[in-house]
Amino acid sequence: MTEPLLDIRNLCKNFGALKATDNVSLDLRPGEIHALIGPNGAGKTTLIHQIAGTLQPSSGTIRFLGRDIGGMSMPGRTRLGLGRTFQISSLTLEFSALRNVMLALQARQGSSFRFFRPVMRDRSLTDPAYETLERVGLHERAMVAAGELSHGERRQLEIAIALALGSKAFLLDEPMAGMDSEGSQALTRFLDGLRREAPILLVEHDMDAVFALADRISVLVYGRVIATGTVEEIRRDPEVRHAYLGEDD
Amino acid sequence: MKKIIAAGLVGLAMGVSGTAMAEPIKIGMITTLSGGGAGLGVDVRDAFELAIEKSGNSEIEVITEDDARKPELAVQIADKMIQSDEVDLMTGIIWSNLAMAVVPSATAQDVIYLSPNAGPSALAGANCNENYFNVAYQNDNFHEAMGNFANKDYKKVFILAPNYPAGKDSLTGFKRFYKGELAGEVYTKLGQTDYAAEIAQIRASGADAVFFFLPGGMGIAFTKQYAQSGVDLPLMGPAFSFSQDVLPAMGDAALGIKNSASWSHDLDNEANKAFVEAFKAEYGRLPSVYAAQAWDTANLILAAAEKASVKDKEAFRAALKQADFASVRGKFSFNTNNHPIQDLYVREVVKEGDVLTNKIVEKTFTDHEDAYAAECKM
Amino acid sequence: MSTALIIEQTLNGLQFGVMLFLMAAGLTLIFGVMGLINLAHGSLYMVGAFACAVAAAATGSFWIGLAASLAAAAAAGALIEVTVIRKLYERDHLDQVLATFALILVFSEGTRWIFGSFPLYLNIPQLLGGVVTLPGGLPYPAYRLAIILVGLAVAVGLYLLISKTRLGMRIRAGESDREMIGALGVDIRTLYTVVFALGAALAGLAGALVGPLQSVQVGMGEPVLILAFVVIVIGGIGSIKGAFIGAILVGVIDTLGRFLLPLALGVFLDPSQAAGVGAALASMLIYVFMALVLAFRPTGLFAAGD
Amino acid sequence: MRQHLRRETLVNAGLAVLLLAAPAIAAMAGEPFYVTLATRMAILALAAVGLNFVLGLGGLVSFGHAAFFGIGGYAAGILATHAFNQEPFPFGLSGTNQMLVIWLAALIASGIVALLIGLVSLRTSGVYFIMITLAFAQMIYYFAISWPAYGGEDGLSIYVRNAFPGVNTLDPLSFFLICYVLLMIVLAFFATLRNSRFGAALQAARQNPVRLASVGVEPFRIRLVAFVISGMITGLAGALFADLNRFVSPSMLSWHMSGELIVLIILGGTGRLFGPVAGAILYILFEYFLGGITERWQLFLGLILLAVVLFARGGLIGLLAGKVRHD
Repeated sequence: MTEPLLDIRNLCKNFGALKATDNVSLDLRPGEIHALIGPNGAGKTTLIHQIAGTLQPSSGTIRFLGRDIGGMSMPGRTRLGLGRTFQISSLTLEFSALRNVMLALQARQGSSFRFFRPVMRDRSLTDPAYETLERVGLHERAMVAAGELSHGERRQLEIAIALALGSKAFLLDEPMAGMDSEGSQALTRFLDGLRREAPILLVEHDMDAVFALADRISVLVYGRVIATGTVEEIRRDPEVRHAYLGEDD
Repeated sequence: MKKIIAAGLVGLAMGVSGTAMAEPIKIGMITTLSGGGAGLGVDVRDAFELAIEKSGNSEIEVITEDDARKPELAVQIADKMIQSDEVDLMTGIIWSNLAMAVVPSATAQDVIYLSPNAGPSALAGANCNENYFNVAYQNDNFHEAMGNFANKDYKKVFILAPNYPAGKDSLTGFKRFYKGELAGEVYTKLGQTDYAAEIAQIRASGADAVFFFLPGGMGIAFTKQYAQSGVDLPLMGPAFSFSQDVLPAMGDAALGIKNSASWSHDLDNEANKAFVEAFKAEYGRLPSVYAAQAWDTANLILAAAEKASVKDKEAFRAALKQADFASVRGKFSFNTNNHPIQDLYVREVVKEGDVLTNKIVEKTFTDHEDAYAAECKM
Repeated sequence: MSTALIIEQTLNGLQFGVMLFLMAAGLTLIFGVMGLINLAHGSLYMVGAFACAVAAAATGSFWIGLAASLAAAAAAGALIEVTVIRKLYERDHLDQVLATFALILVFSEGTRWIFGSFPLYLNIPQLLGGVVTLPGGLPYPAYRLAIILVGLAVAVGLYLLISKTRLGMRIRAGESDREMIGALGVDIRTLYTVVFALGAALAGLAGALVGPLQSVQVGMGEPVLILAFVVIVIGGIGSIKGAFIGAILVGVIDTLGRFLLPLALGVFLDPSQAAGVGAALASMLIYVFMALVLAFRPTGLFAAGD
Repeated sequence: MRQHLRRETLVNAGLAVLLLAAPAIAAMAGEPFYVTLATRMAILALAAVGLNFVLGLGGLVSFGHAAFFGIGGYAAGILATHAFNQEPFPFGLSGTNQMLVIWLAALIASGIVALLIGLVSLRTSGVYFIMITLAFAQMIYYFAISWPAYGGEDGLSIYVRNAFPGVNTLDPLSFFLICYVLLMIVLAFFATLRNSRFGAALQAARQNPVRLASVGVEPFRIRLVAFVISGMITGLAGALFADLNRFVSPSMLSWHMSGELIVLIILGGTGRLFGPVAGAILYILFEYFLGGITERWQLFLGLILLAVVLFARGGLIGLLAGKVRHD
């Protein structure tokens, strides 16, 4: 068994008396898609926030690539190779799709303090950005402002940005949300190939996609992981069926 | 309409007597007509225009512009008046900081400037200029007069001014002549509106009198708050805080306060009586000390214009320097630095009928000169 | 330096703070409910002072003046809310700053047009003219004591209004969720006008109360406006409680700083210099305090959400 | 959409030519005052372009840019005064009347202050940022008023306008040209920076700071650098303004000045390259012509500003050239 890239141990986050994250431990191994599911309000997004660095955990450790990243800022974690997408699309809306991706590329190149050369004439940004858009199938919309893209297209753009960052692991927060079935199927196929590039921690409500993609599934209820296992194990787990799938048998 | 006809008649009369070398003179007046402190500028403009009108000299053209009390705007207007309107003389500025912005560059361009109010020390000493005539006072003068007066009755005075150059000059001027002990020396924030803390300090200081210089709204606020505070030490200050424009806003709180000035409306001379009369008739209010100074400035120009052509700068400056006009202040002459030598009075705020005004108590300086004249090499 | 003097100065600071609170409360209320940054709040303060002075001069009664000031400021507030402010709620702060900056120009020059450039007369009412002797033999002006009491009463009143009444419930709903109160069936437009007029009336009240102490003139609202902003930023924008605590802090720090700094410096410098330098430092003190607060708490002491 | 882009370029070129031609004609017609008026426009435009780096590109509403304007002005005034009086500074430094040295000093001084103010202010956002920048400017304003060494509230006169190699700066047109050329250089810099990687990051920080951080760039650092650049340019304008007026005073530091700079940008069109230029031309014309007609000009200025905010949000450039176009 290979060393996990992302290793979360005993993570807790309290909002006053509320335990939003209750002693969560989970990991992400190379080449896998690890899905995180749970009912609304189970604390999935809170957990993602802590991993990405927008929220400070109350206790516990987060290790990425063998390093403790608990005290690192969000930009620091991104630079280390932790790429995330947002539950609600978060783009620079006035910029074209292409420039959104270019922004990620320039960040990856670590060169935002260049004041003179026009970005649009910088082949080291435009070419790879266009290629990345091509990969997610958005190249025909490259020059359209992000604000004018459809909902599904924005999700695609989010993925393109995460790709452009050359991330070593992805945190995808509900990438299928609001997509039509055709869109989700296309994205499912795309993510299926993506896992070979970098493992994915996937938060998703679309169960068809989860069951089709996930190597492992963790179920989060009231801030606690009640089960972790393969698709089959989770399907069979009585506690999960009871608490989450709502089946009483 | 009536005004114009009257002026025309006077003009006709003057014309018949055939005095003036009727030659066009263009005067640029930059003064504060909007924003804070506009009341002072309005008085200066009104008195100046009235004096020109009464003289009947129809060859004089006055271009008046509002500086809104902004130095940059004053500079811009000065540039326009000099470069575009090509004025011969300039006047009107109320505030020292605006004078400092305009006067050095105007006089350097060989335009004669006559100050109807401000007299910063920076322009009275080493940086004096032959094109700069101060018809009002050097900034320290009124404070010096109060310092001199305080020696008579008081041994321990508490002194107070805003923390800016004119405030510091004020307390320096007071201390130059005051011989007694100081109960305290306090600088307040410029534009401060609440003086409870300072009044508490005065109460605790064991002073026997208070001298303060707080122009405009600051003085009104201080005087009202002082009157309500139950502290009953005598107040004194320069006339700026007790001139006719602010007294109505202070009300009875100002009664009995001693203040120093070069002029008062009850000063007993013919020119003054005519001035006060004319001003009241025209505008329906009592003139302030600023109005008096502006009136004198206009009359000084009129007098000089009869002796020399304004196009001959050398001769016109000489004519101005003689100060051969009937000043509402009685005696008036120029020192070597073109600043006034004049008597200074202490006045008291009194009520005449329903109107608050000032009454002369005594003359504290005769032929007073400013402290900087010796530094002026002119 | 006696203890009595320090107590008196603290009282002065308190009174100054309470006065600032009246300004800041309206400002922070308007921001909290409508998300609007209103630079013209100082103009409403001026309207209150002028209305009080004019009405008091006409009738001879300060109390009628006080009522007039509340009415005039609330009316002026409602008027600009309906004509201008209403269009700004959905705009960014930049547009709000600019539009209300423009309103200052209009109010100031308009007032000067009507009332002229000379300051108006307004004196304290006979009833409060004297000096009260506080426990410990400290003499203190009755009028200033009255201001402290009015300010505290307004603070309590606002607290009750917001926590106990129907209007207060709607205001709180508006603060937390603007769309929800529409869903509750409340007429938001009317609610906003009422809240704005209430804030304006508070500013007018402050102007009328301060008028007898200061000079009633054009431009009187600007220095106090900037102080009020300092107060609400320190307290946390949108929080009435923050405004109250911020106002008291600013009032006391400013007053004691003016008084103590020159004394402290007098140890090293000659008295005249110490007075000058001390005053210079004192005038910067509250801004330094604000910078310190924001450096450690970027959304103020009691942030109610930006 | 391309058309809009081209139309804006045309409008910009028109403004640039207008601002150059008007004073040239005035100078030939023997009306030096209009040259002075145009110089004022160029300098205020320059100051506002400085502000536009943070306001237009970075979306940071600084209500304290008068601080940098005043510091640049005082750098010029203090150096010139020392040169005039031949008083050396401590550490063997001396005053100077060379504009090039003065500009450098103004850039450095305002840059340092911008760095310090930025370090604290940029931790906050929204209204807090507006207010804390205002507070810092007020702090410097009160310091300048009460600091006696360089005139306090009375300000500081520069008796002779400072010198520029090979140019007679006392000639109004020559001085105008110096200011005009600087304005054009800075505008070119603005256009370049806007399209650069830094510009992209700065604009992203305005549109969506969380996104910028999530791709691994700290918005704080980007904003801080922009704030320093912005302060330096406004400081440079301050130095020129001091030379234009031959005078510096704390009123350059007052909050009205900060407000005016914002007004210039919005009047011209927020986020536009030539917005500040259009705004400065309009504002000075209002001030001059309205001021000539009525003492109540500020009332009408206020009404005009209200109309612009409520009904003509794109400002003058928006009116002439249509909506902003991004790529």
